[in-house]
Parts: sequence; structure tokens; C-alpha cells
Amino acid sequence: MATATGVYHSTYTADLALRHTRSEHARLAIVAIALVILPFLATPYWLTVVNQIGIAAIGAIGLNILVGYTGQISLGQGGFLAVGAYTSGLLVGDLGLPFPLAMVGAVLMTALVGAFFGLPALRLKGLYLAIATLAAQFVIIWVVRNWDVVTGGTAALAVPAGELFGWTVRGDFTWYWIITGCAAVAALAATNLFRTGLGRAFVAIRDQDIAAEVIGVDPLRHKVLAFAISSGFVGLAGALTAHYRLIVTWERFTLEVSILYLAMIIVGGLGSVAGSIYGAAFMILLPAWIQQLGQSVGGTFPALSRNLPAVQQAAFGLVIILFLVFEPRGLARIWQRMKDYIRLWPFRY
Amino acid sequence: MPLPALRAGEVRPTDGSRAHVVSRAYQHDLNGSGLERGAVQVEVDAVHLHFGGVVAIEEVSLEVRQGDIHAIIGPNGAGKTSLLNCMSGLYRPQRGAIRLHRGDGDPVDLTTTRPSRSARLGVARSFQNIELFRHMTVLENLLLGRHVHMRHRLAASLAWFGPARRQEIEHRDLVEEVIDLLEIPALRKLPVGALAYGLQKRVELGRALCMQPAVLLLDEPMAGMNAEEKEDMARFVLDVNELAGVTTVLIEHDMGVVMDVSHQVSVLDFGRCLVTGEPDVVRSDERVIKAYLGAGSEPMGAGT
Amino acid sequence: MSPTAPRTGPGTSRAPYGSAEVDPRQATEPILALNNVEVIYDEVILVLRGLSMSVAEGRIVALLGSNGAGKSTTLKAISGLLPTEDGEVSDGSITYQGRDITHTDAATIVRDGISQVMEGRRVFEHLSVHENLLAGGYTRSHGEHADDLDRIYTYFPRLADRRSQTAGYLSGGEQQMLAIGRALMAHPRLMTLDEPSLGLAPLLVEEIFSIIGRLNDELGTTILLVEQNARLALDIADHAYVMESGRIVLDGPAAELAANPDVQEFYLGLTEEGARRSYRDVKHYKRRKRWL
Amino acid sequence: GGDGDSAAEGDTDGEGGGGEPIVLGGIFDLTGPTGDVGTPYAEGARAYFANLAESGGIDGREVTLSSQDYQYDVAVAEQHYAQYKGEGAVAILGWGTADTEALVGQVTADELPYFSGSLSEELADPAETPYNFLVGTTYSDQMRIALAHIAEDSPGANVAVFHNDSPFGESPLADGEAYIDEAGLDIASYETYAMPGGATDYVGELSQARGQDVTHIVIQNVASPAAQLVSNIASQGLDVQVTCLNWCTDELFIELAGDAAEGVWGVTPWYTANLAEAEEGISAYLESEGQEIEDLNAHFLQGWYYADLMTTAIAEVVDSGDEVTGPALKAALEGLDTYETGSSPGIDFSEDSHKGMTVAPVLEVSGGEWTQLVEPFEP
Amino acid sequence: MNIFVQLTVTGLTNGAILALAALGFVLIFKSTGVINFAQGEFLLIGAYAVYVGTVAAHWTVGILLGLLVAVVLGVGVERLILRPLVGQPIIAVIMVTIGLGIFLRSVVQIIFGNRPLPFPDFIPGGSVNLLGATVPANRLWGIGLAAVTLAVFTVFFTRSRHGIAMRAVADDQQAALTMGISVRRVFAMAWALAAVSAVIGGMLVANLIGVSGGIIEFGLLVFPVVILGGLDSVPGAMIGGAIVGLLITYTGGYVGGGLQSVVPYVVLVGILLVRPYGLFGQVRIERV
Ligand SMILES: Nc1ncnc2c1ncn2[C@@H]1O[C@H](COP(=O)(O)OP(=O)(O)OP(=O)(O)O)[C@@H](O)[C@H]1O
Ligand SMILES: Nc1ncnc2c1ncn2[C@@H]1O[C@H](COP(=O)(O)OP(=O)(O)OP(=O)(O)O)[C@@H](O)[C@H]1O
Ligand SMILES: [Mg+2]
Ligand SMILES: [Mg+2]
Repeated sequence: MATATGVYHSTYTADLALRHTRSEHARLAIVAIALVILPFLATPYWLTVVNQIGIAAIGAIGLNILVGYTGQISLGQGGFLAVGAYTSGLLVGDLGLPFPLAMVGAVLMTALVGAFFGLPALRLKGLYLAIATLAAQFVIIWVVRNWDVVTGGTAALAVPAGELFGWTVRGDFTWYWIITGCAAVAALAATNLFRTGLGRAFVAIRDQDIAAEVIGVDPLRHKVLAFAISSGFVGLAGALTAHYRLIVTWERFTLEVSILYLAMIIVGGLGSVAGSIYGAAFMILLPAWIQQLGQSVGGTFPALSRNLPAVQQAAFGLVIILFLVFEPRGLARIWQRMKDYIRLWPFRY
Repeated sequence: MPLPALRAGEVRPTDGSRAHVVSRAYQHDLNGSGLERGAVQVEVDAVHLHFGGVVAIEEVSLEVRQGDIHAIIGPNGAGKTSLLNCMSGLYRPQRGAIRLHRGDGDPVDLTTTRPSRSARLGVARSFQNIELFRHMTVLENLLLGRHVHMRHRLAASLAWFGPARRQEIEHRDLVEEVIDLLEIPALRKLPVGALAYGLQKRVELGRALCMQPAVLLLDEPMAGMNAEEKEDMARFVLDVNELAGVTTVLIEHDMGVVMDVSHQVSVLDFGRCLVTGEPDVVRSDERVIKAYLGAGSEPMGAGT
Repeated sequence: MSPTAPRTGPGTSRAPYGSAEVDPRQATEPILALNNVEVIYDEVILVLRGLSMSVAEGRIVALLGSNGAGKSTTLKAISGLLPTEDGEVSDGSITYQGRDITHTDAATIVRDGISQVMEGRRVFEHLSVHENLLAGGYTRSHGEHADDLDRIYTYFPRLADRRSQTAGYLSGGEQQMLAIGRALMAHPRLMTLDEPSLGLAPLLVEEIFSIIGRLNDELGTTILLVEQNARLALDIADHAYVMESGRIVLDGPAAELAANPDVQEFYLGLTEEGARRSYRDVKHYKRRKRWL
Repeated sequence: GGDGDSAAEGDTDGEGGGGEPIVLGGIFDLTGPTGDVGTPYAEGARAYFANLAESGGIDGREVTLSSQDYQYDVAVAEQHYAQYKGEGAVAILGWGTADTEALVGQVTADELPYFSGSLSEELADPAETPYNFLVGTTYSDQMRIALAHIAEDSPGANVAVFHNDSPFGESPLADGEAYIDEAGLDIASYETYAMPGGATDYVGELSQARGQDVTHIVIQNVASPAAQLVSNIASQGLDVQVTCLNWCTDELFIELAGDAAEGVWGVTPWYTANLAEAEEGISAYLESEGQEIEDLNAHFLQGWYYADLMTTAIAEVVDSGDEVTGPALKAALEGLDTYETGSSPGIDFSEDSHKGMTVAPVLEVSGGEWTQLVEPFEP
Repeated sequence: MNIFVQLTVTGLTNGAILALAALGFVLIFKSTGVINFAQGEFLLIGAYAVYVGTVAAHWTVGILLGLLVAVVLGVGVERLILRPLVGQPIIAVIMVTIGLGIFLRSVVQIIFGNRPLPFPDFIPGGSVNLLGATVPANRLWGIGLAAVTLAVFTVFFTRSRHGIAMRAVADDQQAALTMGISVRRVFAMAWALAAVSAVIGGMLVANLIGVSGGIIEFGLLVFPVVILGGLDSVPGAMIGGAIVGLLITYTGGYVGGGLQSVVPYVVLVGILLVRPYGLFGQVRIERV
């Protein structure tokens, strides 16, 4: 959070508000307007990219609640996404629930599964826990693939297009509004969480777990709760994927996805809601850009075009390396520095 | 005796008079004990703790009375910190009991509760090596001290408007009083990691105080400070005790502080409790001199 | 520090532990000198603002100052540890035995004979006591360890008892002894100690200080001591410096400083009459007068 | 949302060269888990269009293939698909089973003819998936042919199917089992074993198969794991007859498996062995690369002919003077006469069936080369 | 019985290779606290280097080239990428190694393409009859080679002062500096040695499965191995390697159904719940 130089509050209420200065309000307004205009300007391709970013942002916020704020590393993201996607898809497909209700069901279900796989967090820390959550990843996917009766096994699960009051919800444009709305609500909810006691307790566990326990934070309850809340967000992302894409395949939820999400929050900024969004955008835009760039350059250098995918991948890896070597604390930190720089501009030091 | 609370800009007396002490009045009672002054607050009963072959505490018994500053001294490795850890539930002694009296019904045995529950019962503490939440602000650290007194409902937290916000404001009120008491209003929004060592120690005391403890355990709050800084810290410890009446267990190696500040002193040596008594009695105890103070040591605290 | 220099057992005075050639007590030449040293952290935080001091060979020099004055920073500047904390000596110079060591790296400085005992003990928690000591002797060859270990175990019998215990589980005092012992393994000519009494019981503080005295006396090791317990520090030191906000504000022979009224008030906690103030009687919170 | 707007621009201004370029999309796996066979396939398709561009396109109208690697990642495939749609692509050359299935709904809605590397029978029914065309014998048919051949060659065989652990691998399993009963084949047992990704060996699975007294193993996987499996079989001293289905019946398999490949059977509609002589385009390509027909990989041909078939249909539409749109292409594909490739059985689509081929030969590795063992036949 | 022998030998070979790969990982973690997610790529590069040398000249050249590349790679990575990150949050360091993995993998692909290459067999082929089972000889050689390498490393670290120096650096870098231990040198050494062990491991994997990207996937199994053995334990890497190797082959051989990818992890979690720092991992000292 910005150091509130020169801003004073006369009531606790004002002090607790998220935005204090006029420029902060203005920034919010600009972002909101941009989000409204965006779908009208974007090409279909970029619209799908934006939608993907929206969904990823929700998942990344969820993961950040667990990893960035509570300090419990999880590699089970892909599995939890799968739980969300399959639950929601099946609730609509098999039980005929309206899709918003199914999404709520998916959130609850994923939270439950997340809480279950969070139980080892009681005894395990750091990388040991990370590998235990890897078990969640593999077990969930294994179940999905082998529980043929319910999930359809390895075959893709077709999800009927969402219907609401007789109106079929489909198409990138329509989904843009739903996804962006969900992402906004998710971001707000996560921000709220961390300005209340519950969220602070999570951060306390991350910073100093023994001290947290001694001031009354029950580690069992809070760690499991963090897993549940985080998974709830992830479940929402999974459910959105299912209804937006109309097809659920387990191959969308592999370990690479878990790692990609981790990359998002690290590059974006651990323990930052805004960072999760930046990170999601960055990690999805970067390959897309590199690809576009590669294609346009590929024409000029035929030798390059042959190796294009590998070159693109190499560039992707290199950008991650350079980025982190340059700023290990992520985009959120860079943004913060830029703001500080501008705010303090004529008077550095 | 409701006196007006200190307003911004009010000047404190600096001539060493006690005047300012009573000039502050607080809405909230920081003392979480329901007992009468002088009643037994904590009862350590034949506690025994060992780690593998290392005996840390051996049959230690002592009583801490409500309203006292009860010092625990002893050589390094005597088991002082371990005893505090037993009280706050971090260590589970193999034998013995530590009973916390609460004034309502039977005492609770602290040796069988988990740390978070001990906290709920009113045990608050600071640590030998500062254990603050480094990335949070002073305010957030103190608010975390209120954790046990808050209701944590997920839906409300996510929604913010409504009960969650009301609660934040409500508890902020008490926290502000502690901030005022410890004189750290300027630090409110600073991350604690950036604070000077002495200030961090003060914030840690504040965090414990926010819990409205029945008993406050302080593990070497003045280590690594020079005389002047020690004087400040001693003053805060005294204020907490005198103003709020909080029962305090204090581990400290500086005999000057211990003798001046405490009502009762217990001496541990090799896990055993050598003696408990008033400072003057303890200071002249042969065993204590031999085990702890050193024969050559000048009589500390003399000349007061 | 020639490795071939003959060594005698512990307890023998004038053992050529640090330097074989010169009787340190005769030397007046400073072994270490800081000239106008400026230290900046993170390229913005100026901590030392032109600090100058010198340490004469074979002496014990004390450095006093309140929290955050920059004492530890000074020691880190000497031992070359600043780069590990994003700090740098931005101006001035540090000379050791007449050579400029301002930007020499930490490992080389240890080889040259300066050992630091860091604030907060910093023992290798997961290594045993014995292994900690061996790590301390890293700069020396294997063959020389046996004698050194014997010597250190004689100085600190308590460590001998706990030889194979994991250092992380030692009590605070034992860790402090280990930290000093570990530093001695490198055969320092100059040993810098950062708050060795931190968190130690009175008896142990006395013990540690008497050992520091013995080291200086018996082995001729020069000692630069940072200490909050000003009474003890001034007792043992030959010379003392007082620093505030990154500068030396006062210096002189230890005895002289101990008599200085300001030092008495702020560092020794004595009243104007020279008696010790009771902590109960101190009522004012902000009464800092500072040297400038 | 975004309608396919390529149609609207079809014949706006006929300046000079014969109109707008016709865009096709390609979703290939070059670096993913099936990259070993995906790369030659993609190369074949790309080489074809490069050649086409050089020879002036279709009636002077440029045809371009916009293609990218998707690393066998469904989400990336979706992204590419959306991009091609935005670029006004009229048809797609796809790849994997998983992504083809994932895209099927959109493909149907967008009315874009879709050729996929996947020959999963589930995608062959025009009633369900009207825009998916299977340019080859389906995996299920390949399996049926393999089983029929095994039953005939050694009655009472114990068959173990080793398959890629994915929709691709599992696609023909159930059909194969059903076929044994339907056709009354003399096969004593039929078990399936998944080949886990990233395994260094399949000794465990082979041990299980031993429990079944296995005599024949059918592999539905790509070349590298198949070669691994065959080497394991050899080093274990197991005496079994191995049959590869189309994604491991190729030259890479022989190269990797070395001696262990000798005598392995293959069932595939695509093979170089009977490519009598390279057609013009291919020889031009070979010349530019300094290669011989023998250097060509079967999957390269597969990619090449997929592209050629699609182009033939486009030419048909262009000739007829219609706009080149998805539905027009679909109609053209269904209306085409049997399309002969010279290196596979003829391809024929109809309104009721999008199975391009129904027959396949059985090949055998002999002297380090795939040779034809049995003429193409229908199961 | 012979199935059991067969599975056991297979499992142990895989285990031995895993142990080698894990050893490199453990070395790095032990002394620098870095979790190297690019270990699989190190194996891959090792395999290609040995391949190139062997194909171009002789297997001795191949191994020498492999070791050379390993040292250059290890030291280079430490110098260019990890040194700037000293003191940064551990998870950022993890991510850098993930980025490094992607980068290295792609570079290898640009140079060699993604077509798998058959590894020249310089380890004698053929089969041996062992307790009634036919066991490929190269697997037995693999176990032997891995065992020798591990033994050499173990002696090096317990007998030489570098062992203590490395552990000291792992505990407290600053304090290690005050002992005159050059933290940089220790880091460089750890990375170089890790890369060396990866080259040997990569060579052995390649010998089994050919030179291809599949080596990386194999490398992924390093994680269960090191967690099981304990992140900072050399013997742990060996035992962990053996257990995971056997677990996978036994599951494949007796259970099947794709459970190979699940069972090791489930067993792992079970073991971790009893021993939260793995079988031999160092218990983190937490005192307040
Ligand atoms: N978690 C633990 N595991 C093993 N031994 C321990 C543990 N905690 C404490 N000990 C041992 O118990 C004994 C008492 O330690 P404790 O920390 O209570 O001493 P202390 O009186 O607080 O000393 P100090 O004044 O140095 O802080 C010591 O010998 C210590 O090594
Ligand atoms: N790594 C660092 N980065 C930034 N600032 C630092 C760093 N280390 C110390 N400082 C700042 O430099 C000042 C002097 O610190 P230093 O540790 O040298 O003080 P000190 O005199 O040793 O105090 P103490 O008695 O508490 O040990 C302090 O204000 C501190 O906040
Ligand atoms: Mg203690
Ligand atoms: Mg200091």
C-alpha cells in the first residue's frame, strides 16, 4: 500500500477506505471506462485473450490468497481448476441446474476439496508442502480420468451452453461481461478479506507462524480455511472455463497449468491482488505477443521460422529470467515504484 | 475517575513528576483478569520438561499473583524461556500443571491447551528475539493482538461493508489507546520491519497488550539496550502494570531493572527453582549469588 | 600470522597467537584506522557520516552508542560484510596494518587476520559445536586444528561438554561462547565483537569479559568491542569511542570517559550525584540530549 | 459475438490477381509431447502451401496457411483457433484428439471445415460433428484391421493394447474389443495398458501383460514411446509380435528402435513404401531440401496430402464461382470424387460419412524399412 | 519371482539415475538454498553433450565434453542468474529456475530439433540372466556407475572441509563470510558439481530412453525423491531415489492403470505426515 504521505484522516472510517486521494479515484475510473470500451474495440482474437486473462486473474487471485498472503505454496492449482470445471459442467449437464447456480456449486465443491488437500499443511511447510499439494494435482486428475461414470473419463465433457431465462449465453462478447464482472467481484472480495481480521491472520501465519499461534490464531483452522477460500476462487475460474469453453478436458489442467499460475503470481507480485491481475495478464499476453511478433518476423527470416516455436519458448523463458533478475518482487512492485517516483518526482531522496 | 483523554498536541510534563500518569484516562480496560489484586493468577505446579536427555525444567513450582510484576531470573539455559513456552502452550511439559485462574469457576490447565487457546484464555507474551509480523504495519500488528476478541466470519469479511467494517472500527479504538499509551502514534502506518530495534520491542509489548491479557509474559524486553533505552522500556512496563493493573511475568538479565521494577522474583537454575521472594530477599540469597549474580558482583540496585 | 610460528598452550602468557614479532603492548602504531568513512545502504540511507577512529595494536577499544547509531555498521564496514546487505563504503578509507582494505572482500579480510563475532551470535544452527569450530578454522589447514580446538575447549570448558550437540539448541550464553571460540579458530590479530553480552546472565557476562581480557592479555589479540553494557566495556577497555548518528562524538581513555557526566547519565544510568538511578524513579520519556 | 465475416469480403473488388487471399489455419504440435510426429506432419502441410504459393495459388488466387505450434495444449489451441477465425480462415488443419474434441462445438457453430490429425471415430459422424473430416482410416478401423490380421495370422492370440494415456490413445480401445465379438475373431484375450507419459520404461506394464501370456501387442502411441516399448520387449526377451497403428508406423520408429523394430507390423493408411513416384510438388520440395523420396517421413506425406485435399476442394469452389466459405467447402469435400494420393488408399467423403478411408494395409519392418505385408482391406 | 527380479532391477536402475539427478538438486539446495527446477534440463543438456562428443569422436570425448559443458553451465548459471537474486524471496528464485528450464530446453531444441535421437550404446548391451529373470546388462552397468558416483560425492562431502563450508553457507551466509569462507566459491562449486552429477545422470537416462525431451519429464521425478529423502540429505537422495524408482515400477507391474503417476505422491504424503522433513531431512530449528 502507498505510504500515505500528507494524507490525514479524521475518522477511522475514512482511514479504512481503499482509496484516499483524488488521483486514486481517477485511476479507478479510467480503468473502469477502459474495461467498458475494450470489447467494442478488440478483435475476436484479442477478445478471447482478454477473456482468458479474466479467468486466469480469478484463479491467480485465489492462488495468491494461499501462496502470497498465507505463505503456503501450492502446486495443486490445476487439480482445483479441474474440480471447479467438472463440477459446474456436470451440474449443468447432468442435473440441468442453471449455470449460475452450478458455478456456486462448483465454488463450494472446490473449496471443500481444497480444504481436504490443505490438511497436510498442518504438519508440512515450504517445499515439503508444495510437493504434497502436487499429490492433489495428480490424484484429482487421476480421479477425473478414471471415474468414467461421472466425468466421462479421458474423453472431453461437453457442457451445454448456459441458459438464463430462455436466453442462451454464448459468444466471446457476452462472456466478456460475465468474466470481467466475476473478476471484479473476486478482486474486491479478496481485497476486503485482507483488510479484516481474518485476512490479517492469514498474513500473520505467513510472516511468523509461531507468533501468530501465540496471539490466538488457530493454525489448523486458518490454514485449512486459506486453502478453502483460495480453492473457492480457483473453482470459480474453473467453472467459468467450463461454461465459456463449453467443453472440459482434463488435459487443460495439467501440472504445467499449476506452474503457470505460480508464475503469474510471482511475476505479478506475491501478496498483492492487483499483482495477481497484472501477472495473469502478463503471462497470457507474453506468449501471445511473442507469437505474433515471431510470425511477423518469421517472414523476413525463413531460417527463424523453422525454429519459431522453440525461439518463442526461449524468449518466454528469457523474459521470465530477466524480469525476475531485474525485479524479483514482481510487477506490482514496479508499478508501486513508478507511482512513488511520480508522486515524489521533483524531490527524490 | 474519568479524566479527559490526552488530546493531540497536549504537552506532557517532562520534569519527572508522576503527573502525566494520571492525566491519561482510557475507555478500555487493558487488564483481562477477573481476579482481585493479590489473588493467585498463575500457579505453576511441579512442572517438568525435558528434550531427549536435556532436562530444561525440573519440578518447578511457583505462584504469580494478580497485579504483580513477577521476575524470573537465572543463568542462560536455566529454562526461563522454556517455562514461558509451557505457559503459552508452545511446549508441553511431561509432568506437572500450570493453572490459570480466571475468577469464573475452575482454573484452566495451560499445559494441555494449544497456544491459540492459551491466547484466548488470556495469556499474552513477547519473545526473546522479536517475533513481529515484519511486513505489516504497526497498526496491523496491534490489530492482530485483537484477533481473539474479534469474530471472524468469512462472508462478512469478503463483503466488508456491514459487520466486518463495524468490527474493525470498534477494535481500532482500543488499539489507538495502546498506541497512545506506548507513545508510538507516529509509527502507526510504518511497516515494523523498518523500525529501530527498541521500537520493535515496544510494538511487541503493544501487541501483547492489545490482547487484554490476564497475564503478560515478557521475555527479555530490554536486552540489547543501553541504560537510557532501558529506562524508557522499564517505564512502559511499569505503566502497563500500574495503570492497567496487568499481571506481568518478566524475564530479564539486568539486575538493576529486575530489582527496581519487580514485586516478586523467582530464580531458576538448571531447570530448578532456587527461590522465590521479594527482590531484597532474593538478592542476598547465597545460592542466587553463587549461581547467578556472581560473588564478585557489586550489590546492584543499591543506592536507590 | 605465519602458520609456522611456534605456539604454546593456553594459559601461557605472551603466546604469539596473533603476531610473533612485536610485543603488542609496545606498539603505538594503529593496527586499524578508519578515516572519514561514509556508509550508504540501498544507495539512499546514509548511516555512517564521516566516521574516524583508530585501534592501536594489542589494545582493547570500546565503541559505545545507542541503538541505530551505526555501531554494527561500522564493524561490518571493517569486515567487508556491507555488500551482502546492499550497503557500501561510499567515501573515506579503512586501513589495516597500513594497507587499504576498504573494498576488500570479506573472505580475504579474514585471511588477513580480522575476525568478527557478529551481533546475535549467528552460530551455524544445524552444525554441531565441533563443526562450528571447524568452520571457524576454514582459512587454516586441517593439521592445525587439533591444537586450536584444545585451546578453545580450555577457554570454554562448557563447549567441550557439548561438543557434538547441535548448536541451534544451545542456550544463549553457550552460543555466545561458541561464536567467540569460532572466531578464534581463524587466529585473528584483530577481533571485533558486536555486543557479546547481549542476553547473557550477569555471571556469564563477567565470564565472557574476563575471557576477552585474557585473550587480549595472553594472546595479544587486539580487540574492538561494541557493547551496550557501558560499565563493563569501560572497565575492560583501554580506549573508548562514543558514537551518535553515524559519527564519533566523544573519545578518550576509557577511565576518562567513565567520568564524563554525559556518559554517566546516558550510558551508565547514573544520577548527577554519581549514584545509580532507580528505574522506578525515571518518569520522563523524552529527554535525549545529544552530542553534535 | 464475432460472426465469421470473411464471407462478406469474398468478392468485393476483383482487382487483378483474382481476389482476396484464401486463409487456412493450422494448429500443429511441434514442441509438445507428440512433437516427434507432429513436426513432419506440419512440415508436410507447410511445404505444400509454400509450393502452392510459388506456383501461383489457385487460379491466381493466393492461398495462405497461417499456422502455429500449440504444444498439445488445449487452451493454446483455442487461442489459435480464435485468431484464425478472426483472420477469416475458411478451414482449419488441426492436430490432437483432445483439442479437436474441445473445439468441436465452436467449429460446428462457426461452420469451418476441420481436418485433424486425430482419426478418432467419434469425430466421423456428420450428424454430430458436421464440419469434422477424417482424412484417413479411423483409429478404430485401424485397430479392427490389426485385430483381424492377428486373428487370421495366429488364431487364439492373446492381445495386449499399449496405448498413450490420453483420449488419443484410448480412442480405439472399446471399438476393438467390441469388434472381436462382432466379427467372431479367434482372439483369446484382449487387455489394454496405458503407457504413462514420461516413463523411461514399460517393464511394469509388460510384466502385467506377461500375466496374460501375451502373444501380440498393438501400440496406439507415437513413435518414441513405441520404440521404447519395443526395446523393452527385446531386452526382456519377450517373444511377441508387435503391431503399430498409424502414429508409430513411421521411419522415426525404426530409427529409434533399431534392430528391435525388425518384424514389427504396422497398420496405417499413410505410407511411403508404395509411393511410386513423387508428384511434382513433392519432388520440388525434395530438390530444394536436397533429399530423396526415401528420406520422407510418412507423416510428412500425411500433412502434404491433407493440404492438397483441402486445396482441391477450395479449387472446386473457386472454379464453380462461389464464395469460398465453410459451408461451400463442406459441400465440395462431400461432393469430391475419390481422391487419390499415390501413397494411401483413396479418400472419399459423403454427406453421411466423414470417414475418408475405410481400408488400410498391413506393413512390416523388414531390412530397416516398412514394406507392405497385406494389401489394404476393409475390416 | 522373475517378474519381481525384473521389476526390482528396473526400479533400482531408475532409482539410481534419479538419485544422481537428485544429488545435484540436493547439493544446490544444501549450500545455496536454491530449489533448482531446471534440474531436468541439466540432465538433458548433459545427455546431448555426451551424445555430440560420442558421435563426433569417441565416448571418452563425449564424457569429457559433457563434464566441460556441465561446469561451464553450472558456474555460468550461478554467476549470471542466481547471484543477483541472493537474498530475494525463495519463490522468486524458484521461478527463475523454472524460466531457466524453459530457456535451456528451447535452446537445445533450436540446436538439435525435437526429433529424438538414438543414444550410441557405449555401455555394453545384451542381457544377463539374474535369478531367473532376463535383465538388460546396461541397467546393471547403470546401477554400478551411479553407485560409484554417489560414493565419490559422499566421501567428498563428509571428508573434506568443503562439506562443512557448504553446510555453513547454507545455514548463514553472512556468518560464513566472517569465517573467511568465500560464499561465491562455494556457490559456484555447488552448481558445477550439481551439473556434473546431472551429466552423468542424463547420460544414463539417455542410454535407456534415447536423447529426447522425455529426459526432462524423467527429471520431474526428482521432486518426490528429494522430498522423500529430505531436501538437504545426500543419503536421503539415494534412498529416496531407490524408493521412488521401485515404487513406480512395482505400481506399474502389479497395479497398473496409470497409477504410477499417483501412487508415489500418495505414499510420499503419507511418509511426510509422519516425518515432515522427509526421511533424512534436517529438521528446521524453530525456537522462540
Ligand atoms: N526446542 C528445544 N529442543 C531442544 N532443547 C531445547 C529446546 N528449547 C530449549 N532447549 C534446551 O532447554 C534448556 C533451557 O533453554 P531456555 O531457552 O529455556 O533457557 P533460558 O533460561 O531462556 O536461557 P537464556 O537466558 O539464554 O535465554 C537449554 O539447555 C536449551 O538448550
Ligand atoms: N541492511 C540495512 N539496510 C538499510 N538500513 C540499515 C541496514 N542495516 C542497518 N541499517 C540502518 O542503519 C542504522 C544503523 O544500524 P546499526 O545496526 O549499525 O546500528 P547499531 O548501532 O549497531 O544499533 P544496535 O545497538 O541496535 O545494534 C539503523 O538506522 C538501521 O536502520
Ligand atoms: Mg531465554
Ligand atoms: Mg548493532
